[in-house]
Amino acid sequence: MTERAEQREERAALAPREAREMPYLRAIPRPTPWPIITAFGVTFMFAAIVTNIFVVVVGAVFALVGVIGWFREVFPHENVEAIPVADCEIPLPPPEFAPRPKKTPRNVVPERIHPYRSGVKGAIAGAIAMAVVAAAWGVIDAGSLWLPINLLAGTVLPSIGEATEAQLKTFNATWFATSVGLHAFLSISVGMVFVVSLPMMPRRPLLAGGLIAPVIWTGIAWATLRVVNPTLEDYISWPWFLGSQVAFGLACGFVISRATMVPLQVGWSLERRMGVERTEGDES
Amino acid sequence: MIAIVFCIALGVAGMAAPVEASQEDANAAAAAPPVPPAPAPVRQPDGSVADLDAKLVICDPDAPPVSGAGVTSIFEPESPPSREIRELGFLVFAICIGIFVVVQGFLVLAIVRGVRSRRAAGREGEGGSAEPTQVYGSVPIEVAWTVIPTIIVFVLTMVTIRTIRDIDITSPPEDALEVIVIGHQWWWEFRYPDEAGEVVTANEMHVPVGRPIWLRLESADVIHSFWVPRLAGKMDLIPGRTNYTWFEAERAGIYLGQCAEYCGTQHAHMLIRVYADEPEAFDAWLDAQRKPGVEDPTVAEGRRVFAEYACLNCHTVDGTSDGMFGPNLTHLASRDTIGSGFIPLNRENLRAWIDDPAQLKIGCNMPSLKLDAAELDAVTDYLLTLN
Amino acid sequence: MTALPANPEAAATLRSPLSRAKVGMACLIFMESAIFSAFLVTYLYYIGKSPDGPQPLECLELGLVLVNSACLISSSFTVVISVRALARGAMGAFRFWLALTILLGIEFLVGTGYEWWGLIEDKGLTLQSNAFGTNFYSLVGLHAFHVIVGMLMLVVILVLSIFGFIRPDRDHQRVDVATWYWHFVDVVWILVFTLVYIVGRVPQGAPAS
Amino acid sequence: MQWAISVDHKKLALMYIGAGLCFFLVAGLEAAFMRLQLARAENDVIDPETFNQLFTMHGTTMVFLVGMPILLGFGNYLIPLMVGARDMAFPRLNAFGFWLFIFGGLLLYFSYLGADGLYGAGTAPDVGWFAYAPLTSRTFSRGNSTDYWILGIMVSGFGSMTTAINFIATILCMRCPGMTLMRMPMIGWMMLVVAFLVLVAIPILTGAQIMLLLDRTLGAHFFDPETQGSAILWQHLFWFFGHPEVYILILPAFGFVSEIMPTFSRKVLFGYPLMVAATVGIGFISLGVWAHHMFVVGLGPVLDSFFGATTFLISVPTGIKIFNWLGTMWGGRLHFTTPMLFVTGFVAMFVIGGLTGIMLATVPLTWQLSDSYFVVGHFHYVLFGGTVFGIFGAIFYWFPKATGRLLDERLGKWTFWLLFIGFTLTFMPMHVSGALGMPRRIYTYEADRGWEIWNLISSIGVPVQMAGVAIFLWNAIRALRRGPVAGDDPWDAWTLEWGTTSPPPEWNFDRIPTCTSARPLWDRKNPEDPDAYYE
Ligand code: HEA
Ligand code: HEA
Ligand code: HEC
Ligand code: CUA
Ligand SMILES: [Cu+2]
Repeated sequence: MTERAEQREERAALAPREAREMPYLRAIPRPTPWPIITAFGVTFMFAAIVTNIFVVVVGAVFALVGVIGWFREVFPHENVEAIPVADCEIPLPPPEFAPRPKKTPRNVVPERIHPYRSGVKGAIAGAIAMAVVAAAWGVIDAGSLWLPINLLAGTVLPSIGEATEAQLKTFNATWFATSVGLHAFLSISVGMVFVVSLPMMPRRPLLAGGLIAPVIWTGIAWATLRVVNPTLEDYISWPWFLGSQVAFGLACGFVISRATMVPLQVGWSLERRMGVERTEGDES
Repeated sequence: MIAIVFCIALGVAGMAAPVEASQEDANAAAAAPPVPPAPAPVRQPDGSVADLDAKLVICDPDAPPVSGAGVTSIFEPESPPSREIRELGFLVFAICIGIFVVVQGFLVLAIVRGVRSRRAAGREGEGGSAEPTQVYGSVPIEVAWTVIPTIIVFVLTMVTIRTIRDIDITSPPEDALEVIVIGHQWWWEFRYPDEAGEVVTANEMHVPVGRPIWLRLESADVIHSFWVPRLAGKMDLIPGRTNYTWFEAERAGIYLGQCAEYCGTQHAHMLIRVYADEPEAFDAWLDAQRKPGVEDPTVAEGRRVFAEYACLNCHTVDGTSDGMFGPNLTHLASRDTIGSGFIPLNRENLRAWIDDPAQLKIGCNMPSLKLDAAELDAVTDYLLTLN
Repeated sequence: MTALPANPEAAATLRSPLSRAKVGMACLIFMESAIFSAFLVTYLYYIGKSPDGPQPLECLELGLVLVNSACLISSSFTVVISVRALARGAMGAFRFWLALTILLGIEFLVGTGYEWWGLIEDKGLTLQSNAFGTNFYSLVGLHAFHVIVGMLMLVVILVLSIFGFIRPDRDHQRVDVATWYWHFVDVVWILVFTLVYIVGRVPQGAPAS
Repeated sequence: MQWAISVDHKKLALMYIGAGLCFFLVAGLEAAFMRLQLARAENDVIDPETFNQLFTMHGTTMVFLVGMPILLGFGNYLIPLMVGARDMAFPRLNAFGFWLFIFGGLLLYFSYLGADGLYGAGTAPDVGWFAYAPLTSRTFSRGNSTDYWILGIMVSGFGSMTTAINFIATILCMRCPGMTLMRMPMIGWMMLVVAFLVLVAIPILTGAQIMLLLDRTLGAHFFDPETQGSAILWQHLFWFFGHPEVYILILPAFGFVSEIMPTFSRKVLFGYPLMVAATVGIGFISLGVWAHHMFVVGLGPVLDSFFGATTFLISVPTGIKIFNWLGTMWGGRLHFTTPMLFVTGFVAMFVIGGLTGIMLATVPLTWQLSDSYFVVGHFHYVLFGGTVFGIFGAIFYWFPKATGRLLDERLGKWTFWLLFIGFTLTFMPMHVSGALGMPRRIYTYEADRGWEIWNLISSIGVPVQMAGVAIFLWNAIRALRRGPVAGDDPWDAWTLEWGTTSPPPEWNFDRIPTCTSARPLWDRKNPEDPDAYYE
């Protein structure tokens, strides 16, 4: 072992144990030129490709010297300097808190919600109501029960665009399954939206949810249908369409608004909500 | 305020354009037969120089599609793909405007309320250092603004996929005319494969109206992109790979476009001109292109210079050489422009071009061959007979 | 609110149990994997897309490379043994197994060099000959470069330990972390080997077995 | 000299930010020259070669030498302070990374100087910031210009990677007692995800650049179409890097907003856990959308649809952030200081940029709009209206912490409004000219296309922005000399960095703080009603 190394070793032994083991508790790293020298060398080694091969030698020398110097900076002990503050290794204690106040200026919006379960229930009710109206249209006005079902599937299955009218009016298993799946997905999504938004609607949730929303929705559908589902547009009857939307809104809104509202759990951490972690301070 | 700026700027282009276009549609429908054909596809065979000079205009102002501000506007489609894209674009734009209005509306509202509440708190007194009510969050609200965007995204995705499948077809439509487009730094080569002899031309593509055009896109060097906004969306031309796209010009006229993928120095001057001709005019043009060039004895000197100065190494006239590096010049004089669509073809310009192309198109791949004045005149005269 | 203990010893226990060095090395390895994946994906992309020039099936033979691979992979075990020895404080065993690891690494490099020499001289496969050559030399070369780097680390450790700078109690964690890199180099080799010598050599049209 | 050998994260950070701002001026000037040329149709102030170099250098500089370093610089400054550490996990590596960035940037700009005499160095790169093959091959790009692009970016890329490693190690290992991950300031999460993205994305770019370098110097055939090589492979590799890269450029700015907005609304950040989830979600989704930059290469309907869908999907987590910020402002008491102005502007402008992004993700629409000025408009809205506004907000917010002096508010507001107006003037019309068919990267354009007016407006915006930037520089210099003393906590904020002196001592905290909630200083200031009870 060289003499210098030994000296270093001794110096390090004098340093407090925590300073060595915990990063920067009592000390911080000392400034050092080696990183910049290494970086310079590395860059020059690359620059050789665009300038002159000689440059690579210069770069390599710098890089090597830099790396060695750097290594000696951290081995066997980090080269640190002490922090000139008494007690610097003792963490600041946390403040003394007053007992938990009963009433605080903290708020939860909205304070109470409909349980999500009721959204699903409402969605099912709405979905049925809507299906009934649509089926009625199919049978009464359009001449086939299958037509509305197949047309709905056309939203996701472009192949339906090429189907003949006769095909559209007969049963097709794939189309049926698609249609039902789509209907369920959309209904439940909308049901969830209802659940979370009904309490926020100022007055008469049923009016807003059951009538106004479907009208807006129908308007959007009317505007977009040409692109979303051209087949449907060819066949659609707008009064019936509106009717089915309103049926959905009313049924869904009715079911949801009848459910008793539950208070909301706030301020839970994500882990806590998922039941993974208990952080301190979560006694509540 | 932001909303206003946004709406005005895009609205000007977005909303004004379709109105204009539909009016044009109506006009065109009413006056169907007399639609002025694009610059005459069949040139006078005698093709005297002075005659040509007078006749060549860079773009006929009366030709309907080239009108006013919309010559390359995506809002004035004249072909099924671009029309469908415009429809889709309006839908998406409308959705975005809707979201925009809602978000900015809430932002403005929050600002107004927030500033007011601060003022009120300030007025009420120094006594309470109280901060406003601290709200950590709200599960239902957060669920709402996760679910609603998801539904919007679902709709957007469906619409998009549907339109993709409509436009991005993988085999040529029935009765399509196939044209091979080859991108070069910085000009276009168009080939019309045909049993009666392949027709090769450059920079100015002629197509018949009302028939789907199936484009086979290739590149001779780097990546280019074929974009004529009023006819179809762009599609890249990639070396070592073949791409396809299609359009169908609905009305006669000139459609402008240009290379849309950065391809080097003169990317900016790689313009495309598509001439949509009535079918008869198109056939006539094709016939004329198929004919061998005229052998005019009066310009024999020019032809000699042309051969001597190795122009033939890069250009071919009537298959006299296999110079493929530059545009095929067999029917050069039947074009309206040189240098890929941005220099009107006339005697003066052509002479200047041959003298030193870089003067007109910096960095272009044709060298100046340092011809003297007499040779220049001779070659120019010769080239102008090639129609 | 549970009050935090005010003495530093306890505060230290509140800190994350993760060690800087380990996290840093894990990140480095993660990053290197990303570089490798660029080359691996490119290799995969070009399999069978290089019709001209020497072909993988006619150039690459398994014999030598299997020996090389065996050496490299067993070196992962020897290095583990050596680190265990260090932890026990058995410096002699530590040095022996470390030296053995380095020798195995050298064998791998020499073997690769020999293989390359054969490829260049006999098969005429170079970086420039075709896309296969380009990919082969780049990927295997990139890996060889990493072997060299990893080996330099091990050599430095060996030299330091011969001069007595390595202390079991103080340094065995550090040495351990350094050997992670060596394991990484090994694992990458398994991927490279599979891709180049197995998947890449499947004749065109035949299903990958 | 002191600065050159420093390993102090704060000094390095300030150097990062300072160097980034210098590069910003350079790249901004390059943009100004471009706008000068494009102000009129058929202008010839600048010849095509120079123009091509200008936009290449502008884009490259702005992305790699302005955006990245400034944001990483802020990360460097803030992470240890905010998590209550004395320094980064690897302080020397930190210095190394910084100097690699500097030398890489200098190498890139050396290409301007290295004229033919200097070993054929030639001129600046002119292949565009994404350097598509095969334009970068020896055949089409002679001389060394493209090699400069490769090497400059590669070297500074190494720097970014080391910095990312440092971020991750610091965040995971160096948090002060009590600071769980879910109590970390939002910016910490953003930086963590950014560091992760850097470690995934930049190596891919480096790998691709190594391949390109092999092609160019040793005659390899990675991107050579002549030998069945693929020009598209480069695009895949580049954009696999490139798209995460744009999120690397925006997430830290999201972090700034998430710190500044609560302070000046006097409210806690709305929906912290969802915000974290959204950040992580963005990180992951952004790895799967890269081919939306390649909708016009003919990938086919299936891939186009897939990448269109994933791209749309990313608007959900991004939207969550926007809405959560609105939720933070809602019901707050808003103090419109300059930083608050900038972050509010950020939200407004970023939404526009995001929505134009949605239009671009609509694949067929992109067939029209890709590579047009509409795209240029889109990404300047997110990059300038997003990243740069965020950066300015952050500078105004943390300047007092770093220097101990306050910037002048009145000048600050001038800066904001000039930048805002100039920015809108410059970039809003680009959407129109793009929709009217103007491709990007053209050094001149024909007069008959109806593009002139929009380009003219764009160009007029530039001097306005310049004025804004100049006022800012003046403001900063003046404040450094004789700005009012800031005090430790001028904004009455809640994160740990405000709990130490301004500027902080080299060791950051005299005593390591302890953390009792996501707003440790709130708890100290309001022990009668601490956050700790509600988390
Ligand atoms: C900071 C950088 C940044 C950011 C954050 C983004 C964000 C997005 N970008 Fe952008 N982009 C760039 C920088 C950025 N981009 C750059 C530099 C280029 C060009 C590169 C080049 O070619 O040179 C580019 C190019 C680019 C293209 C390719 C265009 C082309 O060349 O053909 C596309 C296409 O899909 C795209 C899409 C998007 C999308 C969908 C987002 C989304 O992340 C946006 C999400 C945000 C919102 C949508 C707004 C807020 C959300 C709501 C209010 C919720 C409700 C909204 C909905 C339900 C829709 N971008
Ligand atoms: C963070 C990213 C960023 C930022 C901030 C900017 C800022 C600007 N950009 Fe940038 N831009 C890009 C990233 C960015 N850009 C990218 C990635 C590309 C693609 C490149 C490519 O195609 O390859 C691009 C391309 C691009 C183009 C398209 C070029 C083309 O396709 O042909 C244009 C054109 O106008 C442009 C303009 C501008 C302008 C006017 C600004 C302005 O906002 C700049 C304003 C700033 C200044 C003007 C600073 C100068 C101020 C002064 C000098 C004050 C003077 C005082 C003193 C010196 C004391 N940019
Ligand atoms: C090194 C190859 C080369 C040689 C030799 C050459 N050209 Fe060209 N020429 C080109 C290229 C390439 C172009 C396309 C330039 C562009 O538009 O960017 C071109 C374009 C032209 C055009 C315009 C064609 C059009 O439709 O736009 C004319 C006319 C022309 N050359 C004439 C000549 C004549 C006459 C000579 C001989 C004196 C000649 N060229 C020699 C390569 C060459
Ligand atoms: Cu060809 Cu751009
Ligand atoms: Cu992207």
